[in-house]
Amino acid sequence: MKRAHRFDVVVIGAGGAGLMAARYAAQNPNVSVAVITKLYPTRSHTGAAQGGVGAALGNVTEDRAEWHAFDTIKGGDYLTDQDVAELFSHEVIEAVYELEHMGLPFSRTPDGRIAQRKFGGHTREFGKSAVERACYAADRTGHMILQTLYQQSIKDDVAFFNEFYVLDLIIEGGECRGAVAFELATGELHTFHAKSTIIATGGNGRMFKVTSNAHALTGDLMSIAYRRGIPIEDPEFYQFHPTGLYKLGVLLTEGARGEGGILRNADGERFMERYAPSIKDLAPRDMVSRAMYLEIREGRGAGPEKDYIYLDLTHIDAAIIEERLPDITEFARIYLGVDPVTEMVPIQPTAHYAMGGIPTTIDTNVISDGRNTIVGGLYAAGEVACASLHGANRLGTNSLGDLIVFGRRAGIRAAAHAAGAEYGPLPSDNQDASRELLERLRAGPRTERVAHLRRELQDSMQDNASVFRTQELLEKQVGILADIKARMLHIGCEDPGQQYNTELMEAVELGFLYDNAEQLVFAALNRTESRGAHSREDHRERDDTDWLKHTLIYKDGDGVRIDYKPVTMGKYEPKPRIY
Amino acid sequence: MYRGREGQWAFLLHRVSGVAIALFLLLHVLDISLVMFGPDGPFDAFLAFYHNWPFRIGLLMVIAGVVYHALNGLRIILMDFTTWGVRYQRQLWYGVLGLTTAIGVPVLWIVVPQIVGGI
Amino acid sequence: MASPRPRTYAEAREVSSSNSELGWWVFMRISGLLLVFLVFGHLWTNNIVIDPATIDYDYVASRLAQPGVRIYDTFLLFFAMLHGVNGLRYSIEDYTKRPGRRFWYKILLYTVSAIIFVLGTMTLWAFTYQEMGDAVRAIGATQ
Amino acid sequence: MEPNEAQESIEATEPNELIETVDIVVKIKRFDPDADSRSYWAEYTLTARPSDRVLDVMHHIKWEVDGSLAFRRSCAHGICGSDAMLINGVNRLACKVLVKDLGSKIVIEPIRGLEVKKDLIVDMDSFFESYKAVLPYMINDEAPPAAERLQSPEERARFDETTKCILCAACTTSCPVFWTNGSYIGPAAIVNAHRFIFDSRDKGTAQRLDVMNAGNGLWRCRTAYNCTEACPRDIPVTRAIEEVRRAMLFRGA
Ligand SMILES: Cc1cc2nc3c(=O)[nH]c(=O)nc-3n(C[C@H](O)[C@H](O)[C@H](O)COP(=O)(O)OP(=O)(O)OC[C@H]3O[C@@H](n4cnc5c(N)ncnc54)[C@H](O)[C@@H]3O)c2cc1C
Ligand code: HEM
Ligand code: SF4
Ligand code: F3S
Ligand code: FES
Repeated sequence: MKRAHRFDVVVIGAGGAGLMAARYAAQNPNVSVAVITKLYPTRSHTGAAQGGVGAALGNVTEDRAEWHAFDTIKGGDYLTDQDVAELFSHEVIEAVYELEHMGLPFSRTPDGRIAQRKFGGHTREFGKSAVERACYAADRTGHMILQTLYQQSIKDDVAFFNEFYVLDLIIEGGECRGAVAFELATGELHTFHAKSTIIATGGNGRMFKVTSNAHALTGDLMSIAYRRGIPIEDPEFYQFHPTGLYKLGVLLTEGARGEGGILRNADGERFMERYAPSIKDLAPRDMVSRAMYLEIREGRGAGPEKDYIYLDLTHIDAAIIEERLPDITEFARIYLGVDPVTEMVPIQPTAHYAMGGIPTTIDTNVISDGRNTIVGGLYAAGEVACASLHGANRLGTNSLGDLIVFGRRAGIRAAAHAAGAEYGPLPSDNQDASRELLERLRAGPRTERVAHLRRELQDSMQDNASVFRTQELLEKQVGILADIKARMLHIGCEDPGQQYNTELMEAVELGFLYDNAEQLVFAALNRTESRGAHSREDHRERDDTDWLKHTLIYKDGDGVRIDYKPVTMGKYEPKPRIY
Repeated sequence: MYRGREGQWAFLLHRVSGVAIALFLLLHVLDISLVMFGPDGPFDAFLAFYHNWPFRIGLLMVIAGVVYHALNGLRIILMDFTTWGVRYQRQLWYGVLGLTTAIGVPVLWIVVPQIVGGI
Repeated sequence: MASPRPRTYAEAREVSSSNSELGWWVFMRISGLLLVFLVFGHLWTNNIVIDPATIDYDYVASRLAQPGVRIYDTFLLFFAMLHGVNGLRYSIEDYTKRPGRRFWYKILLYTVSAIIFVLGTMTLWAFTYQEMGDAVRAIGATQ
Repeated sequence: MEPNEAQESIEATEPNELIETVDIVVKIKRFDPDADSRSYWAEYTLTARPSDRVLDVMHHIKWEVDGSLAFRRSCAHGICGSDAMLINGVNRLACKVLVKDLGSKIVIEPIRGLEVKKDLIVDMDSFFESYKAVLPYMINDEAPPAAERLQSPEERARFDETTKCILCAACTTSCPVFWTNGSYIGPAAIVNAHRFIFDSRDKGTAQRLDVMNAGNGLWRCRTAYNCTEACPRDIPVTRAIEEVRRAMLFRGA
């Protein structure tokens, strides 16, 4: 296979965002499109999403895009850019219909329309009551989105480079000219020369010990962009979902509490009554996760290590559990040997979603500073990107919406840009950094093991930088990170082979994960307030006068540099977030 | 060996029995056609060959195979054309095995002494 | 390390020439149903009703002299041959990996079965066994 | 074993069995294309928890014993379809089967019928080629309405089960016909054709049936049911195959 490729548009990542981008780029007849992905497209983690995609179709009860925008902004604790939320809430409706036209098998209402259901934080008339907004395909909406989009890409005959790991972006003179990737099958480096490059590589949840994220979600491109001088926006806002299976992190949908599930501590107490007297177990994700953490910290956790909470469904009719929560019932039975019908399920908050990421404009152009300077030919969409739709806390169902709205925008913009642009000259040393990186890791002394360092990173991030943060904990974590960084110089590979050297890839991924952890910890240390998912015990209040702004964190030599940019405000003034 | 369940073994037995019967059929037509050479032709000599021990046992297995193949063939047809055929394919297979024995034993009761006895 | 057999469905489509599989599939089922009666009838008369050990030329010749038996056996021969040979073809296609070898196995199978089928049909219809017996005896007498 | 080593060897833990560990022997069929001309069996003795997934056990080997062991995985909870393997004689997802369900001896081989690239990694391209052959996408050239195309819940239910497929290949590589005849289109492709053939919004049935009617199409299936038993998503695969066959028999009638 030749190792130099040229495509007008190169998409990195084949999850919901990447495939959507590829599809809409391919609609432009004047451009060639390729997708590079480190997994086979259908292995992407979009397939794990269960709940649904929020769009104000109003198929069940009246609903309006404005209400959706408001919920998103309030859910994001007012850190959401309001123009983005407005645009999003309108375009997501169109995007959902387009998915339906592509064949997505949504569940249906009795009159044949797309079925919709309630979901946390989605309301009518600016918070009056819950509204059916989540469009769903049984309990596998993400799976169906991923499948449908992959199917479309087969129809459109999109070129795929499967099991190619992007290791570097080629950025010259403020412009992106493509990417360098490692072919897993052969161990060779490939250069992709492009006019437009779209980053859609998903999340970075694997920096935590307990996560709902796949092993592949190591924040690769957040790290690569960062190493290439692009800042990361709002990395301190990381969402923990309250109900992950104990130690595994496998997600149990919010629907479990929606059906009446109750959280209990070791004493069997329904502790949420103390934290959120009115809505109790159905409080927003960040609040519930915090309450669970407090219970555990105060010694009321269950189990031999006193480190989990129970999700109690036993009072619910067995038939309802089997019928409406089949997946999570199966997960609990298979993985913990616990039958939710008769036993309480051990759960823990699980690292779930990065609100922050590579900063982009509303048109998905990647920006390189606080003045919105655009990096030519570079776009980002999906969980990896931060247009700041989710602000400080994402609402359930808004991520899938994000993928399809901004994936589509990225595809259209990138193709339009490519159609009117020339290929910028390719620096001759474009593979050097990647080759050096791989050679260093291959030949390393192996006095440290990748798996051990990764585990230390994950454990310490979970302990010091997850649901609760204090200056002390974060500073401690800074020290731990420095230690890990130094020891990373001693890792190496046992496997000398070229073909399918997955060990080498894990070593590369560890470096990426490290960068993501560094971004999060330093940004969190700086932000001396509590907002959305970022909760500082030493600064419990939201502080709109000083902190109503986005973090931008840059790599600066061996350290970091932190900058801020304003939040785009609009119709809605910040108010206390009370549910 | 892949640890398949009933369906896999049903398929394997069906195929083996089918091939065995088919090969026997070819041979059988051949031997009967020797009749064309008349009473003093090779026919009777060929029949003598049938009386070989290995062949007799083989013949018994072919007969058992025919019974199984026929019944399982009916099972396959049921599965192809009815939804419950698929749903109860396992039970049907046990039925096939049961019936094969139920038919096979009396048949062998009659046939074995004949085949074995005609030495 | 190119494998000589088509590994993917797309490759296989290119080398496959016929679309008659549906027909054969249906035929296997219909013939199978008919064969239940034909085969069991045959076994009944030749193995249960009479002791196969007593079978000899005269028995066979006398049976073949009856037109009913001839017609019955013709059906049996026809369906069993087609059903069985097609079944053998399935096995050849599943177990021989090289397309070339597969082709020749099938040619061999078809040739042998065609010859045997012709022999079988001749046995049933080409002679009356009375005549044949007479003719043979006549030859013997002249010697 | 030191206590904190035991801690490291696990990710999954059943609370009731927290302290409990078992000694297991894991036999893995390995092959390194850079070094070996043929595959060989490697044996590992280790301690695991009854509630460990086989994937955890494999990670333990890769991370603590031999870094060169190669296999695919991503989601770790049975949703991405990366890690279908032949485990103790049956195709399963390594992330969806626990040590306690297998006993103290675990034998792991690559799935059959696809070319082995390295250890448990097989060539998936040819599998996806068969999938693509059935035109697995909505075919409907009529201009769509402004909102959604309507479909009743009953029409939607007609193809619900086959939408669950995660393309893990456990079915196709468990099929005795596929093992010996790699050009058989295989159950996974048929399942995905079913998903569209029975979708009331799709108009491509004729094309799709033509594809599957060809020499190595769905008439090759001998109803061995291994596919149905192997499917980690509990899709009634054989039933779907039979339904497509009937659609083909009675089409246009
Ligand atoms: C268990 C779970 C349930 C969820 N449920 C919901 C829900 O109900 N509603 C909702 O709205 N959201 C939900 N989410 C969130 C949402 O699913 C994700 O945020 C979203 O799917 C991310 O999609 P993506 O396209 O950005 O990335 P992904 O789908 O993760 O895809 C990433 C792609 O990038 C590729 N890639 C990564 N790194 C590289 C590299 N270095 N080189 C090449 N390719 C690379 C991968 O191969 C992959 O194809 C859920 C998330 C999880 C984990
Ligand atoms: C007695 C009644 C019979 C019935 C009901 C019957 C039925 C069937 C059926 C339905 C099949 C198709 C199997 C499938 O597609 O999965 C089949 C296959 C086959 N039959 Fe028969 N059959 C009978 C007799 C015979 C006879 C007499 C022969 C031999 C001459 C024979 C040889 C075969 C062979 C070789 C196959 C192919 C097996 C395979 O490929 O798996 N059958 N039979
Ligand atoms: S049908 Fe089942 S076994 Fe086959 S590929 Fe799909 S999910 Fe896997
Ligand atoms: S195992 Fe194979 S033979 Fe048919 S029923 Fe399944 S495809
Ligand atoms: S790792 Fe995703 S299915 Fe097993």
